[in-house]
Amino acid sequence: MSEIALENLGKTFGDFTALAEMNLTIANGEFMALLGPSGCGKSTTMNMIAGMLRPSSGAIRFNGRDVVDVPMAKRGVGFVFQNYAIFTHMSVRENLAYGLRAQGTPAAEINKRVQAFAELLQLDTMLDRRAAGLSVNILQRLAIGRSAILEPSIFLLDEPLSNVDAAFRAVMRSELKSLQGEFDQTMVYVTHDQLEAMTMADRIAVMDHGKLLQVGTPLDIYNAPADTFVAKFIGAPGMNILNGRFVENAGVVAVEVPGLGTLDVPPTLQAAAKDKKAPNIQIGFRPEQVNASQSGLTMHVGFVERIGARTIVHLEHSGSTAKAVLPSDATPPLAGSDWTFSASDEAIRLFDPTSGQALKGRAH
Amino acid sequence: MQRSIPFEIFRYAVILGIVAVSLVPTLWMISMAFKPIAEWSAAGADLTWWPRNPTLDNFRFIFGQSSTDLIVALERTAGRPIFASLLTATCGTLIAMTAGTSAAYGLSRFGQGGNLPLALIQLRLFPPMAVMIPVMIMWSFLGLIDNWFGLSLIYGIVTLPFAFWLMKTFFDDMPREIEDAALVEGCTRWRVFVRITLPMMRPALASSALFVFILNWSDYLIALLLTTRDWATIPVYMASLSSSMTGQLYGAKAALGVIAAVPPIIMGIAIQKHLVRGLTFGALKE
Amino acid sequence: MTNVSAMAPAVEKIDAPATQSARLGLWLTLPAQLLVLFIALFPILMQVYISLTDWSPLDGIPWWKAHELWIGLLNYADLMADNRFWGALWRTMFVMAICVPVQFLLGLGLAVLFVDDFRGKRVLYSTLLVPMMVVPAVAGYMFFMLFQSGGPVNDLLSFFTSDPVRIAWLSDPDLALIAVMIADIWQWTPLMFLILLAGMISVPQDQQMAAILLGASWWRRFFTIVLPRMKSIIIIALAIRVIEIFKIFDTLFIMTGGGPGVATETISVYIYKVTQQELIWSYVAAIALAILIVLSVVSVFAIKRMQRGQKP
Amino acid sequence: MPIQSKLSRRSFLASSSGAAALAVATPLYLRPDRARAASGLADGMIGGPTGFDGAERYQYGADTPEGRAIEAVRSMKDAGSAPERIVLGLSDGSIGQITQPFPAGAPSIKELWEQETGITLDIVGVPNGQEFTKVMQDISTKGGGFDIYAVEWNRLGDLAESGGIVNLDEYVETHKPEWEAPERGYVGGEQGVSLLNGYRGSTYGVCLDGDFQTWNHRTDLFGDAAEQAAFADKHGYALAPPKTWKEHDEIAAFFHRPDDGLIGCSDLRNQGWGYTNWYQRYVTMASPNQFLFADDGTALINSEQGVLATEEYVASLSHHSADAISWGWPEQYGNFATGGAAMTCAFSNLPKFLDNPANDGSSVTGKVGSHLPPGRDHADGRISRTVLWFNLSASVSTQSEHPELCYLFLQWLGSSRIYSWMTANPGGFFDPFQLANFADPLVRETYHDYHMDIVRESVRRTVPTINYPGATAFHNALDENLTAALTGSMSAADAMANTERQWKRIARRVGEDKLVEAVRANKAAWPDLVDPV
Repeated sequence: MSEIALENLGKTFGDFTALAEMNLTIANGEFMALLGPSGCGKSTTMNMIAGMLRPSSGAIRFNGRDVVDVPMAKRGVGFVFQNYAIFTHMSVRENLAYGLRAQGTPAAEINKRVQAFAELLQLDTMLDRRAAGLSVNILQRLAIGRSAILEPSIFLLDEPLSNVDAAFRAVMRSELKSLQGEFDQTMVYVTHDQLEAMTMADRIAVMDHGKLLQVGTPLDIYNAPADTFVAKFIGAPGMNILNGRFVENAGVVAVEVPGLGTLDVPPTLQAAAKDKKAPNIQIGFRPEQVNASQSGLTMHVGFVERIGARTIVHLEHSGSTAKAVLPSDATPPLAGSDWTFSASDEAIRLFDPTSGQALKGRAH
Repeated sequence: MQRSIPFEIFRYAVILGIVAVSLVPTLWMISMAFKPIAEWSAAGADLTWWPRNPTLDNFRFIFGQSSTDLIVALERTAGRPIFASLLTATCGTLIAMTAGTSAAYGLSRFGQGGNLPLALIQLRLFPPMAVMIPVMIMWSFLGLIDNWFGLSLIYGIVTLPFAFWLMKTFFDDMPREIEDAALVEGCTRWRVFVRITLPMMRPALASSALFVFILNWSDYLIALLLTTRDWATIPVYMASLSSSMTGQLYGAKAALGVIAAVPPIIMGIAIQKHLVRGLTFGALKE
Repeated sequence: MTNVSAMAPAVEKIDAPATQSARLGLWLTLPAQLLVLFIALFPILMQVYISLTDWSPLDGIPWWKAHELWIGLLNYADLMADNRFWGALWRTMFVMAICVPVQFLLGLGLAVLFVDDFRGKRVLYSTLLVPMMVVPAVAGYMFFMLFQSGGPVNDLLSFFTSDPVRIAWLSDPDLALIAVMIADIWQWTPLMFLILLAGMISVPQDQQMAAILLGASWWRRFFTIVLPRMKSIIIIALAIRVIEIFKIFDTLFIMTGGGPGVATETISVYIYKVTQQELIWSYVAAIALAILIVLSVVSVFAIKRMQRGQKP
Repeated sequence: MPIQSKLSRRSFLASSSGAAALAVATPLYLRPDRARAASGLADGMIGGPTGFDGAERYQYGADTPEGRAIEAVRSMKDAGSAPERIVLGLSDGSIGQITQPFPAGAPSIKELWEQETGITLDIVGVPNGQEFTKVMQDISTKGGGFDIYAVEWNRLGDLAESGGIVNLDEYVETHKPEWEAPERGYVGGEQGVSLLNGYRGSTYGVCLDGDFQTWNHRTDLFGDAAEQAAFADKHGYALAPPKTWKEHDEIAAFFHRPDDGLIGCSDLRNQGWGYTNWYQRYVTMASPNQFLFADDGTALINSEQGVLATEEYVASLSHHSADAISWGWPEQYGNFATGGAAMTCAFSNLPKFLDNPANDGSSVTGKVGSHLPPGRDHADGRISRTVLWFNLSASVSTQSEHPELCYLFLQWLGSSRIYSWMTANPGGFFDPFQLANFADPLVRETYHDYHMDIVRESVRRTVPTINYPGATAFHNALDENLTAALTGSMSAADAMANTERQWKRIARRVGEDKLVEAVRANKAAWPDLVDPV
């Protein structure tokens, strides 16, 4: 059981900064997802935790102890590789026993533990098969089992589902989640797939361009994105962001999107909006939270996508685009028509157009 | 990966040690090539490691200029043998690569020629010396003795196995999707092979060709038996570099050796990055 | 793991019209088939024929009339009792048994040292490959000089001794054999190194990382992950050298001519001498066929085994 | 030394670069009469070289072998039955004597032939030691690459049996080469001719060489007062070129100082060459000769004499280079040129090349002496013998379409006038062997007077090596066993016994009848000269 603390962690490769000033504490037993597009620095972070890379700056602490100088073999970290790195020239049993043998565990003990883990992971029927040619979900279980058998206090998983097709991914996600329940270690999970992160993680750290943007529970991240990147990255489709400017009418601030109309700023954000001096602002709302309305914004309906339970309406007007996701029982607007809609107060978010940062709301 | 200082020291010590030892014969050759005759001797007392009076005479000599020290006049200069080596090694490489590449493709994609792998292994395994009698008789019958094509042909045949194995490896590794896409667009298989596959295989062709070229370029035995005058290659010609005046013309031999090392080295540098990949013989395909 | 796919006919169905493809496949393999047939058919038939006679070009009759000197299997009987042939064969095997492992271990060791990056890697790597580029005949002359009793090798050895070393390498039967083996090791270790390095680089990095993370020491990793993963390429590298050393001739012949006596006479040198100097060509044919038969059996057996080994 | 200075490097270089230039020029066919008018031949001469002092010695009249040959070629030419060119296969290293003009002002032999006949002489170099191989390849594969072969003289039997070379009897009869002419011809007259050119009573070759192995020593070492004193102290007799094998071995041991870069004697060489030293020791074991085979074809080597000769031979390794067993003649010459040996036994051309002011590579110029082969004392006197070894002979290929013309070329080249002129040329290694050669001033200049007389005397003491069919196999068997004895992997007795066994097998293969006949013919050519002790 370990707590992982990253302090001002940085990594540069020559002129290229892969990671800068990463500060993150992962609690003991927590399932933390590092989420971001490729090249965001998440794998770099993970590899530094495992010890495959040496940080250029900062510290990595396991339970308060700096492990930067501890070689990776001694960190007690379990690691599941993107393609599992199963020793395909060995049998399932040899794979499971590999770490124990390396540590010089007595043979009897190894047999016992391997048997126990195999049963736990439902691998006991195939212990003596060669690992080459096993199916992906078995390989995944084997990869986890191979690390878990050493009872590492920290478990790192590097995009373990990226090689799996979509249909299977759902099955694997739940399997992984339940396995985490079994082992109950601190887990760091690297992914570029927000769905994986949202469904499995206790908390998500969203990263981009070597920077940590936001850390929070899946719901926090979804509901209160710290900036426009997170807002657009999380959700499928991501949040609609439109450029507008403040208009004040009788002490109440609203946002006018030029040519489209005006949306009211919810009361929680009124204060922040008033504090902001510059008139330009970005207004955001999730496509799921769009409703047809008499007033609000009017946009041109590009085309209408019906996908089972939902209908996605693609909207466009004078260079701005937006999407609306309607339940399938709602009547969607006709393609080619103009459609007026608004979003509820709870759905509205405001972002500073220069920094991209969200304006913080206040309870009124 | 983290490295320890002692390991680095160990690494450099071992590598530099081996490099130093492996360079001795090469350096000896280079040094010989620039030594005047008085310094050639490898006989004891006045062994010369490095030319005390470096000279280009050895190079001038093999290209037909009498030099002050080597009063021996050459009947044949090195020009023709160098040309013969270049031509026959190149044509031999072309023959091996053409036949080997197309056969490798035929087997890899269409499953034709299943007997070839074994036949070609046996061909390579068999000492050429043991078949030279019938080969000499055949070549003579066909008028191919001391003929550039005759030598190229036998080179093409004896190196065919390497061309075939290497190219088969690459074809087996090459994703089919691209070819399939072209097929769907209505290209014929032949067109696909010539227009799509081969251009994609350019690096593979280059590294295989280098390897085959080096094998042909190195040959001594076959050229010794199948040439007489016009197409004697560098190694065969080298044997004639001795004289009653001075004994073996080691300096001249070394100079020719230095020249002979140039083509493979240039080609090696040109395709250095493919060379390693090219030599895996497909053994690493998962 | 399909390295031996190189040998196994991997029949693949192609979606295009099957017959058209098959025909193209046949055409593509035709040149190679013809070349193999060309180099195999006549020589084998001719060798079978004359090996049953006592024909020598000195007899003054053309080879196709060799049946006038029919002796049946006598050449083969002679071969069984030919100490020089068996000696040459044994010597060739001995050279193989020493050179191949030495080249392998040196090549493997170097590959280990070269597998990750370090300063000067490219230069050192290129330098190590130079011996491969030296024409073997030239190497033969250079090694002849290097191994003279007053030559550079002894001069270098003299650094370590008080008296000048004056070993007559090429005039001593045992040392001459060692000298020709050193020449072969010098020339061909680079190829072994190149192939093994290619293999080692291709061992998946994540598997090695996984092993490290599982606490495996360098040695354990090397023997349980790296070497097993390289098995196929190791076999290929060894096979190439075994095949080429079996035919060893050029450098050796120039260095020693097979001498002193028969001390460095290998199969190829022996056949060369019988062919070129003694001219008993019917006997050479018998030797050639005997070798062909043995090699065929060995290679068929080896390929079968390798193919079986490949099946999961 | 005024004679030597004429043969300066400058003139040599000038003439050899001239050859290079001419080699690329198209051979000019001058009408013979006009060529003669322009060339200033001596009275009564119809051809031969011109343009230098003494050229008249090499010119020939109509009633000489050379003259008859040229006239016959011209009439063939006029009849339209002559080819455009003939192809001559020749060892690298000997070609220069035919293609390089010598002396200054002269044409080359090739030019002269082409001028006089209009037939191009195309010379194909063959690597040293590969002569027989290349010829056998051409014969057995019906390659037809050559009109004329040049191989070691003792392979004539092999080649004749193979049917690859033409029986020249008819041409000899017609064109009368006068090889046995007294004063000018072969040493030993008819017997010499039959030894060098014949096989089983017919002519198959034309000798082009005189490889009587001759002994050389270093006059600077032998003449050194300190060495003389030290030697006399040690052995009780004066230091001089050895007369017996015992003296030879003692002197060689005396001079053997490998750490100072000097070895006692350097004649012992690798397979195919070291043989000659053993041979010399062996044949002197009896008077007048210890033969290799008895008249009935029994091998005589597995005997007390054979073992003794072998033991001596092995013991002599101690005063040879440690590398001797791996050396060939190029190493031997190279070593002697750098002053690396006190004595050696080599082709008679060694002083021509190494005692040669034009050869900057040689540090023994002016320091070479020659002596007769060491001997052995018997009841009736001293027997000293050397051997004829290697010695190129030219033969006409049966694949040639113009055998008679090829023969005529050989008659022209191999007769005493042209041959003397050729052998004087330091551009190659064809050596004098005819009486006219030994007396020729130009030859004597190139080969040195001191050497020429010794060569002539050595020729009288020369035994032929094996020249019967299977010669190669016999020699190889002997060589291998001798080398085994040298390297200590076999005792001298075993080596001889082993050789005898192998020889018996070879004899069976060759055919014993054929062998007995050839052995007798060979024996007839052995000398019976006994020197006073």
